[in-house]
Amino acid sequence: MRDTFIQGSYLAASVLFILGLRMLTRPDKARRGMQLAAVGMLCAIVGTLLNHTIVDYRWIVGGIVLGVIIGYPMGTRVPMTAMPQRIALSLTLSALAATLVGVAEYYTRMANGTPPDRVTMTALGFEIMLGCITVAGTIVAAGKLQEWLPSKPLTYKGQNLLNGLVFLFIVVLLVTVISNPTKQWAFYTMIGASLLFGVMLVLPIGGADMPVVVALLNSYSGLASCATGFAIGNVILIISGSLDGSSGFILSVLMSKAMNRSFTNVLFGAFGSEVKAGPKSSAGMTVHSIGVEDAAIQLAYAQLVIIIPGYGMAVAQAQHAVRELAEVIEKRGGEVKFAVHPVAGRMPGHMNVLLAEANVPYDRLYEMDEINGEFDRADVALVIGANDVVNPAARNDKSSPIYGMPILNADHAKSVIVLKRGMSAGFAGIENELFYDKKTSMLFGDAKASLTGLLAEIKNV
Amino acid sequence: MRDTFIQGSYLAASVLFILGLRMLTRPDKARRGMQLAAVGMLCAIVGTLLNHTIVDYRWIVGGIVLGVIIGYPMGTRVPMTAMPQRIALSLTLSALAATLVGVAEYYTRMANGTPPDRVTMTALGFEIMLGCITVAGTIVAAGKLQEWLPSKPLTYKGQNLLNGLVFLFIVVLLVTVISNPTKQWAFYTMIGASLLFGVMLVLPIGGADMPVVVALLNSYSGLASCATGFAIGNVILIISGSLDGSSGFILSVLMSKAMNRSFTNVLFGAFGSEVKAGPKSSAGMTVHSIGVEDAAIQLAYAQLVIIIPGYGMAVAQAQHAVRELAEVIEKRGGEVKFAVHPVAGRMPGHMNVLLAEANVPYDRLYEMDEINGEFDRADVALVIGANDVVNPAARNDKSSPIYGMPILNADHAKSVIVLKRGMSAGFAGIENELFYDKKTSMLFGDAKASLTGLLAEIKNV
Amino acid sequence: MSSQLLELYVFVLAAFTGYMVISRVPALLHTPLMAATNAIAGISLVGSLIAAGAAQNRVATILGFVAVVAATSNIVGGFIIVDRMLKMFKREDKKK
Amino acid sequence: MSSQLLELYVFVLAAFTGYMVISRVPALLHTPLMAATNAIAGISLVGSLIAAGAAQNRVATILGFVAVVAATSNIVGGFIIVDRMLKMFKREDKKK
Amino acid sequence: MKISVPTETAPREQRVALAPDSVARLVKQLKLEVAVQRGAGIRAGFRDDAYTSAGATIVPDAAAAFGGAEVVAKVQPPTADEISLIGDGAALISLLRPGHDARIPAALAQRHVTALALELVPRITRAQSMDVLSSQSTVSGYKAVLIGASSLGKFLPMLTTAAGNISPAKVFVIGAGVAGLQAIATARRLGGVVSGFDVRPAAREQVLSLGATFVANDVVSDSAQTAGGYARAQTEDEQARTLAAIGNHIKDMDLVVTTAQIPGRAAPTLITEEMVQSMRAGSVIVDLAAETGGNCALSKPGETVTAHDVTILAPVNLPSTVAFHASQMFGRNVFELMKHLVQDGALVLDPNDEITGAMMMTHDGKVVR
Amino acid sequence: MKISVPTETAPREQRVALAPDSVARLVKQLKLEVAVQRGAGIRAGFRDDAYTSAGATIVPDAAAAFGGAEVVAKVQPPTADEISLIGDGAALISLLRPGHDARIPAALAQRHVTALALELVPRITRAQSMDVLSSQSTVSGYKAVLIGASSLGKFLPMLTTAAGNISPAKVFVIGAGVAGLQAIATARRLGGVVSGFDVRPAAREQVLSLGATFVANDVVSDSAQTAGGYARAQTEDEQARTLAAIGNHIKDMDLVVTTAQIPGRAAPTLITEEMVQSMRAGSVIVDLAAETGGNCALSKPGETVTAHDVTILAPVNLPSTVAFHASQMFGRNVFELMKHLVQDGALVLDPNDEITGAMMMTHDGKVVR
Ligand SMILES: NC(=O)c1ccc[n+]([C@@H]2O[C@H](COP(=O)([O-])OP(=O)(O)OC[C@H]3O[C@@H](n4cnc5c(N)ncnc54)[C@H](OP(=O)(O)O)[C@@H]3O)[C@@H](O)[C@H]2O)c1
Ligand SMILES: NC(=O)c1ccc[n+]([C@@H]2O[C@H](COP(=O)([O-])OP(=O)(O)OC[C@H]3O[C@@H](n4cnc5c(N)ncnc54)[C@H](OP(=O)(O)O)[C@@H]3O)[C@@H](O)[C@H]2O)c1
Ligand SMILES: NC(=O)c1ccc[n+]([C@@H]2O[C@H](COP(=O)([O-])OP(=O)(O)OC[C@H]3O[C@@H](n4cnc5c(N)ncnc54)[C@H](O)[C@@H]3O)[C@@H](O)[C@H]2O)c1
Ligand SMILES: NC(=O)c1ccc[n+]([C@@H]2O[C@H](COP(=O)([O-])OP(=O)(O)OC[C@H]3O[C@@H](n4cnc5c(N)ncnc54)[C@H](O)[C@@H]3O)[C@@H](O)[C@H]2O)c1
Repeated sequence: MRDTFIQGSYLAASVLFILGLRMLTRPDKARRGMQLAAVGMLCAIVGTLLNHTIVDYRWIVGGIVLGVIIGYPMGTRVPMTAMPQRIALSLTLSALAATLVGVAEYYTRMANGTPPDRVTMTALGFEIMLGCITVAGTIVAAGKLQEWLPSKPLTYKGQNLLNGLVFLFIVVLLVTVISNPTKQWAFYTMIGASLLFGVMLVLPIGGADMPVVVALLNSYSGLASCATGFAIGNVILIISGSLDGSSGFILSVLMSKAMNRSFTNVLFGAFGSEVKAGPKSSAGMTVHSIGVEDAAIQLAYAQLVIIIPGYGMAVAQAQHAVRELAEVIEKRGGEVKFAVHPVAGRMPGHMNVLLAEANVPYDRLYEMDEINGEFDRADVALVIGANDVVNPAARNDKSSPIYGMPILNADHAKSVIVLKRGMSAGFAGIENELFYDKKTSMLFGDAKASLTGLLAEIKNV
Repeated sequence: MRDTFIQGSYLAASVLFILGLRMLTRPDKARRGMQLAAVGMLCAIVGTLLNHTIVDYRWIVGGIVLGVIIGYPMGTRVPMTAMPQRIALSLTLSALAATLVGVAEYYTRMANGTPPDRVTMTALGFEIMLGCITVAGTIVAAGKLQEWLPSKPLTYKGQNLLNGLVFLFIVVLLVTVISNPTKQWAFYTMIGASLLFGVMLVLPIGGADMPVVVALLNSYSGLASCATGFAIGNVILIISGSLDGSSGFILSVLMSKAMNRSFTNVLFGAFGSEVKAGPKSSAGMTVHSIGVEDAAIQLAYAQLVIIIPGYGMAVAQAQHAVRELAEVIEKRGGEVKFAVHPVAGRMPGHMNVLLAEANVPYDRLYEMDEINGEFDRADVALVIGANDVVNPAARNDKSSPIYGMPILNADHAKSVIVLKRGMSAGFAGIENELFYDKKTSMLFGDAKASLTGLLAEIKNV
Repeated sequence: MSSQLLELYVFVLAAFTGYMVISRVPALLHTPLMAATNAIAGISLVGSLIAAGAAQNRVATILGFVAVVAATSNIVGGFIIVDRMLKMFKREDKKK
Repeated sequence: MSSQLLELYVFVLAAFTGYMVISRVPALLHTPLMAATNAIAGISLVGSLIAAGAAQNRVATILGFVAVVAATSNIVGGFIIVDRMLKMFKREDKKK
Repeated sequence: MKISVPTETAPREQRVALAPDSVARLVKQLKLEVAVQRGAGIRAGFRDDAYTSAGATIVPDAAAAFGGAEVVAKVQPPTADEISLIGDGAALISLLRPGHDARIPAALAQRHVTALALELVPRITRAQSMDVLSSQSTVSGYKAVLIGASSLGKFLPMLTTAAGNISPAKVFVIGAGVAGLQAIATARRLGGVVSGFDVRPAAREQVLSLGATFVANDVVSDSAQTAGGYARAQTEDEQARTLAAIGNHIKDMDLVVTTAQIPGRAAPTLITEEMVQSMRAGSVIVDLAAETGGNCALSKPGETVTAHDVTILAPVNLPSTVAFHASQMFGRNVFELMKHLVQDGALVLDPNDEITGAMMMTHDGKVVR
Repeated sequence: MKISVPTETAPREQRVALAPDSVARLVKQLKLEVAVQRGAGIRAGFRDDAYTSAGATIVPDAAAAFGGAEVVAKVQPPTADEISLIGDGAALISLLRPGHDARIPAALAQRHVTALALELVPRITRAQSMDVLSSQSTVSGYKAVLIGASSLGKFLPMLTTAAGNISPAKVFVIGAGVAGLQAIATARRLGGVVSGFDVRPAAREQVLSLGATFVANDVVSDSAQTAGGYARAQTEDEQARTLAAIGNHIKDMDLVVTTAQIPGRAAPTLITEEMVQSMRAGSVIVDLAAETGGNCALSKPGETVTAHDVTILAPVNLPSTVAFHASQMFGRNVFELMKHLVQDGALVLDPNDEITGAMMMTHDGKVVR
């Protein structure tokens, strides 16, 4: 009966994890998904506590209480910006737990004089190896992200060779201990070697690629849990470990794609590669570039979008795509207004001809004076190939050639997305601070191509 | 060793089935997917043949040979139009196999004096029940599809009640035999009752809904295999049965959606519902209506699409959507031409104004004389709100008011998709045979809405 | 852990997999897909083979034999049909 | 059938499921998703609980205890963080 | 068989009855001989050599062009002098203004000419390609907007410029037949905010189908359309409601194009003097119905009137000002008609034919219509 | 402080220096008094009552309009008579044709008038809103296409009709400055197939950005553009290549609009008589550079010439024909200039100011430019 209950709770936990993960991939359901996963976790814990091998609850209660005391502030206090390193450290903890369980199991078996059989030993071996790599790797990753360690890639000659040798050594130890589980020296040496390897693995990777690495280590940690499951014959560990392992892997691939980095480069080529700085930066400021997917989500959920067309829209002949985008946003319930600056483009009425050609109704077009008050209310100011007409220098910088020209207050919007091919200046030939603003995201590429991408994405959001 | 091999082959089979099914959902990979699934099947068979409980291969070889002899012509000879009934019959066979295995297992255990334990008996019970329902149900379905049985829904008063009673009876028998597996009468009575229930289940459903029913029975048959797996402790049966069970179920839901039928209606409400005829038919001819998904696939894979805009495009103000569609098709590698009939629309040059407004380049527009020779080469003639200008009556029917007017040869294309709101006539007020042509599919709805749907779909193909 | 329970896990996970694999199919592929899952349902051949070959008793053997015939013909015919259906898209495949 | 083999099936199927579940995620959700899978990785608590509570020997118990602390703090902190991140979309959810 | 094309002599008529492309079709497809009077096409942009390379022969003068051909194709009705040049028993294809001047058919009948009036092509689908009213109305509708926009002191499109925002002009097209629809399309192209009005119910959807708005939905009635697709004259009550609707809407308009006609009657007066007075200074009205009396009370055919600071244009024979394309379409209509008339190389003039019969004004020495 | 607006007296000038909307801004935002001569706006479509409701006072005659105001705003340069009416020491804002007729600045200086020439607004971003050349060129570009299309015997757009297929007209715009780009946009709107040409490299992308094609990419050179954004005169070799490119392309064109100008010099001759001869009969050329000598060798300012069957229009003062909007933009430019000149309610005429200084022709009794 008790066993049935345990298994039932495990089954429930597995199902909840799967459903939760699935929902977590949809912006509108992600929170529900997280809650399902949390409930699943609770099921799994309650089920485990009923396990008949557990006879003494004191340490458990103590551990859980202490864990909550440590974990709660970790969750609530960490500033949002420190999220990646927080996730890395969190991963350290779970990998540590898996490793320790493995060590405890091995130690107990050896102490009891019942060395594990080969299959179990294989599981234990992998568990320890993956766990240790993750522990060490995530600590280094967190250090780099927090800039305790230099976030630059640390490389030296012969690095790949050395790494290879250490890995080979670990494999030899693993084979040794599997073929003869009583060889304790091999087991414990492997722990050390794996820790070392974890450090060596992550050190050469640049800070910018860390999120991908963390996702990948996540996958390793999942596999370690999985191995624990095989070792102690626990199915929920196998399932969630396996889920974690595969989803973590896919996620790291997706992330590297989204960051425009080759996955294998991150893994291997990164050994020795340079961290690329963000696209050109001016006077120490950096721009925040964004992918179509993220931009699409921002637009999809915005209540008011103000579109600011400029000469770039004309060059890209993107007027039709702009109208389509506006239609799609409106169909989703958002409001779209077009802010037409008096000198946008290269001839009087340039934007008008194009927008009329694309059949944007006249009543959607707003003059500067009409619309400038509305930017504060706008969730997104979508700047399409405009530059000078949204340059705050016209307001602030007396020395600027455009000083005194009234501009569209794009910078008053809650967020700004700029579609441009690169960081070139506009007609006036001057830098635009707006592009370096914290709330501005640059979607680089020909405006028409970017819009086509946005259109495709927004339908999937 | 042998066991490892068997398990390896089963594992391989499971993986191949999953991958195969996944590929089968993508038009461009479907065939590969089918091949993978077939290889998976081979793996599973080879693995099974190595099973140490198999001691006598004579019957097996004989059975397989006979099976191939029967199956091969069934596969090659059946005309494409008889496909649904063929699938139904095929299903009968696999459900029959599952049922017979269950009976054999039960019989053997009883004969050996080792009645199955409760868990096994539960599995056996479900296997037999589901198997028998499927066998009987698929036979009736095939009969209806082939019109050996009346394809109309067969209904009578109190039908639901009677069905419920029979089902209750089966449940009682199932519980009986599970609680005491030696009650052979209950077991064999259940076979009869389940067969009866299968017949009663399908008889009241109309021929048009049969494909949904067959997909659902497919799911039952999968579950029966699954139960077999539980009964004889065979994991490949569990996995593929379960895959089949869930995918069959989802598929039947999707199919009923695609056919615009409520799924529960097909299952329950259909008891007593009438078969709906196709949308209005003229003089005994029926039109073939199509969904956006299918239309999107046809367009996505077409090499040459000729678009024929008519007054309906103007009414729907769908010109922009038309251009977008053309662009998407071209981006996928297809060729798109616009055939503009001299009197399309309601004023000279009506189509020109609209297409120019939508920025369709002039060199994509073809006059009637230029394009009429090309229809033979076109994979799809996409008629958007045009009617009179593609009416073959102008060629054939001397009594028609439009007799003698040259028309666009849409009917020469390999297939024709017509976007229209309903079956209303055009300006000339006359019926159009083209719409009843075998190769014509009607995509009903406002042209703009249909095109928007097509655009969304075609991106997912 | 009991293998029957593990089998239950296998069942649940496979069901999930089946569900997620199918969730998005263009209507054009409904029929081929149905035919293919149907052919896969021919997996009942596995049980049939065991029943036919275990040489337990005459009845079981005969039932097993019939089952083998039925399941085999389903598999063979089934895959051939799917293939025929899918061949119809082949011309179009190449174009892409 | 051996339960270790069945466990292997469970592993493979779960891996498939994980793969298919994730295959399409908007980049915006990458970080929350990573955090969430990470919190789920806290499942190693299950092993830790058993190690800590089985009272086998001092070493195992202490290791287990540490593992419980580590895993618990990961789970608790992890879910809280995911929740904080996802709350940021909440305002926008409502609008839809 | 020979068809000839004389030079048009009517004042300000720049068109020609056949353009070189139609000549080529007549020569190649119907195997006809084509004679073109020297310089007949030059004012429409067709030089003589274009005709010769299309297969025509150039004849030196009107006498040669009118005489000696089985068929004479003209744009404007022939003068008495010209009629006297036409060969006895020949056929004449031309606009003939039926009901306008009875002397012309009489003179034609006297010479045993079979005269086919192009105005009378029946409005059936099959005859659409012979319908010069349609083709020339297309030209008028287009050109009306161009001259209206040229006379207007405003931009049609909206412009946002450093020198302020130009709001788009409001264009109102009354009568949404062939010319009206083309006017709507052209004004929309130029960026105006366009509304349309007509009494026929089908016109409403057609106006909307060009992206314009329709005014006064409640005035249209099903019965307004006759079997031929034309409008009938309105009852007094209808007329009152129509005027009220137009009067209400027109105040705010910058450019008004009127095209309302009723076949065989004077065009309805739809814009009264009070309406003109209610309009803004600088507004423009283009009255395309001027030739049949005008839709605006103040319009004078062929003249530009300025009243109450509103400019009223009443152009006549607009198609002639787009002579190249107008001639090309006119010629194509004539060719299609010839294709209908010539059977196995011979001219068949059958008074019982649905199309030929409807067009025939004189035949066998008698005035038949 | 008072600004006054006299009625324009130049022949065919229909504009007015301030439209009511700018008057209202001057009154409300700058707290100025505005005096408008009776009937000054009527030819542009602004009635006197529109001015009074905008806050202006109506003065009966030119004497009252020119005298007694600190600032006089005009469109065309004043005549000697008018200059004599301007109050001593007042400011004049007007087009003044610098370098054209030295007597005008002399007369102005004599009366101690500070004359600001609107032609001289510097081409800097800040002064864009005061730039009447830009705003009036916008009008010219638009109108040029309208009159060109009206004179053409062809449709601009493509039409597929029962009377055959009308192929779209080919429009070629030479000089892609403000007027040229507007011409391109307008011709594209009307459905023409448009190509453009200019010697400045930036113009290429601008032409493409309007959906037109660019002719002869190889002729443009980076050095063709001066610092001010204007073109410089070409070298002989450049000139030859330009002519070859244009000559090659123009043969096939139906409507050509030329706008090429070089500040302070005669407009370059870009269309020679041979080129005109090579064009099809019925083609039309609109030469917007006529006032500075013309881009076409055959054009005569203000006249319509027909040569080699090609019609050559050389309109002068086109903006005046779109008087309503041209005045509105002109007035808005004047208002923006006044905003620049009036500081704390007082007129500041600083010869060292980047904008004011650049525009000043007379100041303190001296001709400064
Ligand atoms: N309206 C007039 O009458 C007139 C006349 C003359 C001058 N101007 C001047 O022109 C300027 C107009 O301002 P604006 O904001 O419209 O334009 P802008 O300041 O010239 O900026 C245009 C921007 O568009 C981007 N772009 C170009 N091609 C693109 C493409 N295919 N896809 C995406 N982006 C593209 C360029 O950046 P990347 O190269 O990095 O993509 C550039 O920064 C003002 O300075 C105004 O004074 C106006
Ligand atoms: N071009 C000219 O100059 C001119 C002038 C006068 C008359 N005509 C005549 O007009 C006809 C033109 O032929 P055509 O093929 O263009 O048009 P048509 O024969 O009039 O057919 C138009 C079709 O469009 C469909 N439709 C209407 N609104 C729609 C919408 N919102 N979405 C989708 N479909 C819609 C209608 O069917 P549903 O209602 O079922 O949707 C109708 O059957 C010819 O008979 C011609 O002789 C032409
Ligand atoms: N099927 C064919 O062959 C064919 C060919 C050409 C035209 N047509 C159709 O014939 C119809 C009329 O064509 P048309 O342009 O030669 O007509 P038209 O020139 O005689 O009249 C122009 C328009 O004025 C409208 N009108 C009349 N009295 C009015 C009033 N009091 N107020 C407002 N509007 C008024 C008419 O309804 C018509 O639309 C149209 O529907 C056209 O589509 C059919
Ligand atoms: N930033 C501003 O304030 C501002 C304001 C208005 C105009 N502009 C810019 O100034 C430039 C010129 O404007 P404009 O329209 O007043 O110029 P313009 O009227 O002096 O000349 C018209 C055009 O003719 C071209 N041209 C000269 N010689 C030519 C030749 N031989 N062949 C072909 N083309 C020739 C010029 O390049 C110019 O584009 C444009 O780039 C315009 O965008 C800037």
